[in-house]
Amino acid sequence: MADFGYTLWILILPLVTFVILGLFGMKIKGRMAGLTGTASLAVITALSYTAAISYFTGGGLADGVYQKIIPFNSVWLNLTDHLHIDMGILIDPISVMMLVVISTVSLMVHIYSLGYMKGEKGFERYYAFLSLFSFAMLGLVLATNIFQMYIFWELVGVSSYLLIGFYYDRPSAVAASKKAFIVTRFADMGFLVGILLLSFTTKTFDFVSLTALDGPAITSTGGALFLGMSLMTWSMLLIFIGGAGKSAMFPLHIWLPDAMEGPTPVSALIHAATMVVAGVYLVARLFPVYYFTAPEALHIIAWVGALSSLLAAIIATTQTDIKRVLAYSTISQIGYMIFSLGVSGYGDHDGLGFMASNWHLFNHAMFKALLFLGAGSVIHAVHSNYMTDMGSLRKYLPVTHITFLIACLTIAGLPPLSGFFSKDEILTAAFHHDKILFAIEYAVAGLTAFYMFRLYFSIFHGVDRHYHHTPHESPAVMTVPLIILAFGSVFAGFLPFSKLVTSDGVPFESHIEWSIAIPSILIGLAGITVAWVMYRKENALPDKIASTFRLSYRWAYNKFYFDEMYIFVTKKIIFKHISHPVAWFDRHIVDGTMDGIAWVTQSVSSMIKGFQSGQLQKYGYVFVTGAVALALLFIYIL
Amino acid sequence: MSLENFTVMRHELLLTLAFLVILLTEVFTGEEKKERVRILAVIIFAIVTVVGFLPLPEGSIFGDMFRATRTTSLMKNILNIGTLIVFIQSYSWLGRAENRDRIHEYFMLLMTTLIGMNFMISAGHFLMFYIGIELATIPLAALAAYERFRNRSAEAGIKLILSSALSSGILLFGLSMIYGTTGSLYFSEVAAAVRDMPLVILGFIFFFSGMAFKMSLVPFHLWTADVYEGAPVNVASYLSVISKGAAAFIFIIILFTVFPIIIATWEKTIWVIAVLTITIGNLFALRQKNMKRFLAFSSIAQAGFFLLGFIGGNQLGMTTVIYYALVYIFSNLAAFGVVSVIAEKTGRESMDDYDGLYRTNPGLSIAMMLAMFSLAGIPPVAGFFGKFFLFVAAAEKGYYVLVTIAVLNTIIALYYYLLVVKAMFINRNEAPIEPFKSDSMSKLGLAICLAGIIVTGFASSIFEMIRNLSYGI
Amino acid sequence: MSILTWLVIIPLLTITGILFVKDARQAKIVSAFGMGIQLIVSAVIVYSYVALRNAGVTDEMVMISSYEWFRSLNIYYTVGVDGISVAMIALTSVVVFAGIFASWEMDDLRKEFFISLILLATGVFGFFISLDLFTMFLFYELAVIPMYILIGIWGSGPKEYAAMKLTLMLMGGSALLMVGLFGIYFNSAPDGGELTFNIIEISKITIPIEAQRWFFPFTFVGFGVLGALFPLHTWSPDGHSSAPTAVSMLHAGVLMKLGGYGAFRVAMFLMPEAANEMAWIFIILTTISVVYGAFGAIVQKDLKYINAYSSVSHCGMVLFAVLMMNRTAMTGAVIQMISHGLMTALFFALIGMIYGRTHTRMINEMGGLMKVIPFLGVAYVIAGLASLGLPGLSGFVAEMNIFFGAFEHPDTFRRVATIIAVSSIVITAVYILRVIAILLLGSIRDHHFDLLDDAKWYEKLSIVSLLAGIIYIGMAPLHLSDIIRESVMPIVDKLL
Amino acid sequence: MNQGIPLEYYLILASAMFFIGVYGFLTRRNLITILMSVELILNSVNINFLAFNRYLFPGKLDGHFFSLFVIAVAAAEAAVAIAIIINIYRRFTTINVEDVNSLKY
Repeated sequence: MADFGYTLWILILPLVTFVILGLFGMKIKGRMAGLTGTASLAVITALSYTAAISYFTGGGLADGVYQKIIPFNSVWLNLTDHLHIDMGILIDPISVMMLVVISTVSLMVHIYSLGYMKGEKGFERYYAFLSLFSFAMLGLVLATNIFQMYIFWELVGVSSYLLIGFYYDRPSAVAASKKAFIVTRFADMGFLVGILLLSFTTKTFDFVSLTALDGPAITSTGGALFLGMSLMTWSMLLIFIGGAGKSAMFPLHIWLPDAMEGPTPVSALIHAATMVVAGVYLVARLFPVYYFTAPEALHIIAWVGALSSLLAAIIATTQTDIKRVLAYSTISQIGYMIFSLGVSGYGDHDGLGFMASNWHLFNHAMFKALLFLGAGSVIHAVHSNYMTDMGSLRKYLPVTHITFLIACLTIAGLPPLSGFFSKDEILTAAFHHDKILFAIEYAVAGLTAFYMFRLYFSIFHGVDRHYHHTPHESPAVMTVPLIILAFGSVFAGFLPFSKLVTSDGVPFESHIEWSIAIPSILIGLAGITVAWVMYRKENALPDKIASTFRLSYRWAYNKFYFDEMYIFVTKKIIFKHISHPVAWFDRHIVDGTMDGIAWVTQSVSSMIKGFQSGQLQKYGYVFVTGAVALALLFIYIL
Repeated sequence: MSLENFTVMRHELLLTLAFLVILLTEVFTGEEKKERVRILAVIIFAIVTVVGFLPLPEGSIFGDMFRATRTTSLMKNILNIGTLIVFIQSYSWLGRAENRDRIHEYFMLLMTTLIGMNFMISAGHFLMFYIGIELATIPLAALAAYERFRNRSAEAGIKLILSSALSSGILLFGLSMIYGTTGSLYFSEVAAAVRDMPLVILGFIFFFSGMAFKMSLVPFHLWTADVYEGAPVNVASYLSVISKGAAAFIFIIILFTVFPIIIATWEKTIWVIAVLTITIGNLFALRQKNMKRFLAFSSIAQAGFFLLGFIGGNQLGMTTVIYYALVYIFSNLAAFGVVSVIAEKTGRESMDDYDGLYRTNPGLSIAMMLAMFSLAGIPPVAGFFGKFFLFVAAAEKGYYVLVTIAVLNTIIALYYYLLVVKAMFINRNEAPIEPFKSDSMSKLGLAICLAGIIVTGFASSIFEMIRNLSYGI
Repeated sequence: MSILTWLVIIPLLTITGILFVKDARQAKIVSAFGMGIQLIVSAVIVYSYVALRNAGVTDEMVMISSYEWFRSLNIYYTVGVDGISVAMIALTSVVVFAGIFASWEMDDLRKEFFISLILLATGVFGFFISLDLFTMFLFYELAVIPMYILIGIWGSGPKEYAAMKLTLMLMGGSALLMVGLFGIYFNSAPDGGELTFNIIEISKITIPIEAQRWFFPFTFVGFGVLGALFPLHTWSPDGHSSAPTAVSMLHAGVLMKLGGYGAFRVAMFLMPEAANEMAWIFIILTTISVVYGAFGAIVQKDLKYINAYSSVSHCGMVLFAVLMMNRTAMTGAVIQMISHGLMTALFFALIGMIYGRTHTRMINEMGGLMKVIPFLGVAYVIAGLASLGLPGLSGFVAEMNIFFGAFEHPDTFRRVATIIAVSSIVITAVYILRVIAILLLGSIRDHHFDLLDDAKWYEKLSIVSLLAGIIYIGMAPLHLSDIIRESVMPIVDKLL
Repeated sequence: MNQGIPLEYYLILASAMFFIGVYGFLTRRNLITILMSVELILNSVNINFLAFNRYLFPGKLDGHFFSLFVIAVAAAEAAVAIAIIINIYRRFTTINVEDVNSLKY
C-alpha cells in the first residue's frame, strides 16, 4: 500500500491559509489574498488528486478489497477511560472520493470568485472564510472517528454561517445566516446525543472499529428497547438527525433556501456541492452500522430522503428566484442520495444503492456547482436573482448558456451525461427495494426535468427584457471554471464507480437496467417538453395552470408554510411562552423573593420600633415583663 | 494579712492613686491651667495601663472576697487599654469652653467606674460584686448627664440612673433568693450549694436580667440607645465598650464559677436571649440615621454575639469572649472615635451627613470603614477572627442552630454596616463635610484602634495567650 | 517561603506600591507591572508543577508549605496546589492582568479602584492556594467584600442596589458555608485526636454520615450561591450589569469559580457520602440553572444581562458536572470553569469597551458595529462562538467532557438530565447569534456610531491575552485536560 | 426561738413591697416618686436579706451586711438621681417622666 503521509498537508494548508488571511488579510488586501487562497487550494487539489489516483490505482487495494488506511492519528483529548477524541486522517474510497469532489469544486469556486467577488469589500475576509471552510470540510471527510467528524461538522457549520452572512449589513443575510446556524445546531444536538448513546454502547468513536463487521457496534445487541426501538437504533437515528440538518432534509430543510443570501460562489461550494452532502457522507460512513444494527433507522432514512426530494421538487416548480430554485433542486437531489442509501443493501451488488448514492453525490457536485456558478454568472450580468427579470440571455451569455444547458440536461438525467447513470442506478436500487418509493422517485425525476427547464427557458429564452446595461459575458476567470465543471458533468458518468466506491470495499460490476432507464429517460423528456411548451415563449399557460390549481400552487409557492411553522414555534412558543416567562419569573419571583426577604426585614424593623418609645416606664415594663416571662418559661415550661 | 497582700489589688490601687492625683491637681491648679489636667490624666493613665501589664501574683484577700488571678488581671488590662483610648479620644472634646471647669470630674468619674468594674471582676463575694457594679454605674449616670446644658444629656442621665436602679433592684431581689436558698454570698459556697430548684431558678433569672441590663441584652436593652444618643460621644463610647466589656467579663466569670451546676438552665436562657438580642438589635439598627444611636443598636447586637461564647461553658468560649471583647474595644472605639471627631469639628452626627465623606476626609473614612468591617466580621480585620472564633466556640458544643441564626444575622448586620460605608464612599453630597485636620490626640486614638483592629486578628499569639488564661466549667 | 505565598504577597506589595505613588496616573502602571509579575509567577508555578509531575511526584498536593497560626484551634496557614488549583491560578492571573488593562481609562478615584481590584485578586489567589479551610474561608470573604466598594463607587445604573444585593447574597452564602465548615471541623476527628481544618487531613478520615447529611447542604449551597446555583443566582444579573468592566470580568471570570471550586474541593471531597446521597437534588437544580439561564438570556436587551444569564447557565454547567462525580465530568467542570472564566471575562471586557464608545448597552440601540469597530466585533464573535461551544475554542472541550462524563452514568435520571443540559447548546446558539446579529451586523442604526474608534493598544492587549487562552485550550486541550484529569482522581476516588 | 412572726410573713411583706415598688416605678408620673418606688424595691430586698439571715442562717452576718451596703448605695444612687432630676427640671421645666422622651425610636 502506498504511503499517504502527505495527506496531512491537505488539512494543514487550508488552516495555515486561514490564519494568515485572517490575521494579515487586512494588510495584504485584495487580489493578493485571493491569489494566496487559490494557490493554496490548488496545492490541496493536486494532493487530493494524487491521493485519489494512488489509492484507486492499487494503493488502497489489498486482497481485492479497498482498505481503510490511517496514515496519521493522534489523541486530541481524553474523555472517559475508554473514549478519547483523536485527530487523524482516514483514507478509504468515500473519503478519497470526497477529497476529489471538495478540492475540485472548491478550486473552481476559488478561481471563479476572483472574478465574481472582485471589488467587494472584505475580499480577503471572503478568502479567509473559504479557507476555513475548506479546512473544515476536508477535516470532516478525512475524520478517523465520529467525534472528529462532529468537530469539523461544527466548524463547517460556522464557516457556512460566516459565509452566508458575508454581506453582514444586509438584514436578510444576517437573518439567513442565523437561521442556518441555529437549525443545523439543533440538528447537531441530535447528532451529539446520538454520539453519546452510540459511544457508550460501543465504547469507541473510531470509524474503523465501528464499521468493522465484528466490531462492537455491529455485534452489539442493540441495547434496551425504548419506544419500540433499540438504543442503537435511536442513536443512529439521532446521528442521522445531525446529517439531515446539514443536508437540509425535510423537515430541517428550511435554512437552505435562505442560505442563498450568501455570495453565489459560496452557494455553489457549500450549499450545493460539499457541505450539504455531509449528511449523505455521514450515513455512508456509518452505513454498515445502519444496515446491520439499525435497519429501522435506515427505513426512516429512505422515507425522509424520498419525501424531501418530492416536496423540494414541487416547491422548486413554483419559485422565481433562480437561486432558490437551485436550492430546492439541491434538496431534492440530496433527497435522492439519502433515499438511495436508505434503500441500499450491503455487499456486492446489494450495495448498489450505496454506490449509486456516492456516485450521484459526485455527479451532483459537478453539475450543481456548475448550475450555481452559471446562475452566478447570470446574476452578475443582470444584477437580479429573479427569473422574471431575465429572458433571452443566450444571446448575451453564450458560454454561460451552453454550460448551463449541459448542467440542466445532466440533472434531467439524459444519457450519456453523468446524471443519467447515477440516477438510473438509484432507481434500480429503489425498484428492488420498495415500489412506492420507486414511484415517488420516478415522479421526482420528471419534476426535476420540468423545473430545471422552466428555469433554463425563463433565463435564456423568452422575452428580451431590455436591460438597462446590456448584459455581457463574464470574464475568463469565471467562465473557465464553468467549462471545466461542464466537462466534469459530462464525463463523470463514465467513471467505473462500482469498481471504486462500494459498500464493503469490494469492487463489483454494475449494468444499466434498460427496463428502468428508458422510462426514466422518457419521463425526463416529458418534463422538458412541458417546460418547453410553457416557458419557451411568453404565454398564459403557466398562469392558467397556477390558477387552476390555486390552492396547491399557493401551498407550494409558500413552501408548504414550513417557515411560518418554524416562526410560530420559535417566536410564539419559545420566545413568548418560555423565554419571556422565564425572564419574568426570574425578575419577579426569584429575585422578588430575595427583595421580599429584605422588605420583610425592613418592615419588621419598622413594626417593632414602638418598643423604643422613649418612655422610661415602658422600658421598665418591658424589663419586668421580660424577667417574669423568662422566669415563668424556665420554671414551668423548660 | 500583711501589707504585701495588697499587691494583688494593684490595678485598683493604682487607679485609686491616679484618681487621687487628679483630685489633688484639681485642687492645686489655677483656673487658667485646668486644661492641662487632660494631658496629665492621659499620661497617668498610660502609666497605669503599662504597669498593669507587669506580672502580678495571684491571690485573694479580705477572706476571699477579692480574688486576683491572671485571668482577671488580663481582663482589667483590656479594660485599661480601652479606657486609655477613650481618654485620648476625649481630649479635644474636653477642651471646649463649657467643659473646662469640669475636666477633672470627667476623669475622676471615669476612673471611679473603672475601679468599680475592676472590683466587679475580682469579686469573690456577691457583696463585693454589688458594690463594684454600683460603683461602675452611678458615676456613669452622672457622666451621661455631663453636658448640663443639653436636654438630651439630662434625659440620658435620668434614664440611665432610674433604669439601672430598677435593674439592680431586681438583681438584688434575685440575689436575696439565692442567698435564701444557699445560705451564703461567697461565690465558692454558692457554687457548691446551688441546686436546680424553682426558687434558685427564679433568683437566677432575676440576677440574670440585672446582668443582661448591664450588657444591654434584649429585652433589657431599651435604655441603651437613648442613653448613648443623649450622652456625650465619649461617654457613650465608654458605655458601649468598657462598661459592656466589663459586664461581659463578670457575667461569664459568674456563670462559669458560681452557676456551673445549673448550666442546663442558663444555656437555654442564653440561647433564647442571644437569638433575641442579635435579631432585635439588628432590626433596630437597620433604620437608624443618628450615628450614635446606630452604634448603640449595633452594640446591642454585638452583645448578643458575646453570648455565643457564654453558651457552651467551655474554655474556648471564655477565650473567645475575652478575645472578642478586645477586638470589639478596638473596633467600636474606632467607630466612636470617628463619630466623635466629626461631631467635635462639625457638630454633625447623622449618617446622611457622612455622604461623600471619603472625598473630603479620606483618612477618617478609611478608619470608619475598617471599624465597620471589623464589627461586621469581614476579613482581614480582627472582627472576622473574633466572630469566627465565637461561632466556633458555640459550634463546639453543638449549638449549630444558634450559630446558623447568628451567621444569618451577620448578613443583616453587614447590611447596615455597609450603609455607613456606602454613605462615605458611594453617596454623593451637595454639601459634604468640609475637609479638616484632626488634632493629634484624635489621630493617636484612631491609630491605636486601627493598629489594634489589624494586629489583633493576625497575631495569633494574643489569642493563644488569652486561651492560656481562660477556663471552662 | 513557598513560591505560592508570593501569589498573595505580590498583590499586597502592589497595593502598597499604589499607596505610595503620588500621581494617580501612575497607579495603573504600578498595577499593570505588579500583575504582570504575578502573571509570570503563575507561569513559573505552572511550569514547576508540570516539572514536578514529570519528575514522578505523585502526591495529591505539591509545593506544600505550612505555618502554624492559631495553635489551640489547630489552624495553619497551609498552601499547596494540585493541577486544578494551578489551572485556576493561571486563569486568575490572566484575567486580572486583562482586567487591569481593560480599566486603563478609569478616571475617578483611580488609586482606590486598583487597590480594591487587586485586593479582590489577592483573595482569589489566596483561596486557590489554601489547603486550610480557615484560611480558605478568610480569603473567600476577602475576595467578596471589595466587590461592594467596586460596584458601589465605579458601577453604573442601580449600582447601590446591585452592590448591596450582590454582597449580601454572597455573604449569606458564606454564612451558610461557615456553618458547614464548623460541621466539618468538629467532625474532623471522629475517632478522637486533634480537630483540624486541613483539607488533606480531613480527606483521610470519614466524617460521620449523620454529620455529613447536615453539613453537606450548608457547604454546597454556601459555595453554590457564588457558583450561581438556581434559585440563588439573582445577584448575578444585577451585580454584573452594574459593575464596572474589570470587576465584571474578575467577578464572572474568576470569583464565580470560587463557588464551583469550593463545591468539589470542600463540600464533595470532604463529605462524599452525603454528596452521593443528595446529588439528585442539586442535579435537578443545576439542570434548571443550565437551561433556565439560557432561556433567560434569550430575551434580554442589555448586553450585560445577557452575559449574566449566560454565566448562570455556564456556571450551572460547572456545578452540574461536579455533581456527576466522575473523572470526565469533573475534568470538564474544571475546564469549563477556566473556559468560562476566559470567555466571560472577554465578553465583559468587550461589553465595557463597546459601552465606553456607544454609551449604551441596549442591543436594540446599536447595530452594524462590526463596520466601525472590527477588532472588537471579531473578538466578540469569537467569544460568542466559544460560548456556544464551537470546536477549536475552549467551550467545546469543556462541554464535551461534561456531557460525556455525565452520560457515563448508566442511570436514566442522570442521562435525561444530561440530554436536557445538552439542549442548552442550542439555546446558547440562539441568544449568542441574536446578539451578534443585532449588535454587530446589519446596518448602523445611529450615525454617531460612524465615528467610533477601534480598540486601543491596551484594549487589544487585554483582549488578546484572553483570546489566546481560549484558542489555546480549544485547539490543544490535551495538556490542560491531562493535568486536570490526574488531579481530579483523588476527589473522584473518594466519591465512588 | 423563732416562735414570733414566721419567716413567710417577712417574705410576703418583702414581695409585696417589691411589687408595689415595681408597680410604682411603672405607673407614677413624677420622677421623684419613681425614685421612691426604687427605694421600695431596694428595701424589700433588705427585708429579704435580713429575714433570711435571721431565720435561716443566724450564724453568719452576710445578709445584714449586705443590707447595710444596699442602704448606703441606695443613698448614693438617690443623690445622683436627684441631682439629675434637678437638672431635668431646669431643662424641661417638668419632672413628669412622660415628657422626658425626646430620645426615642
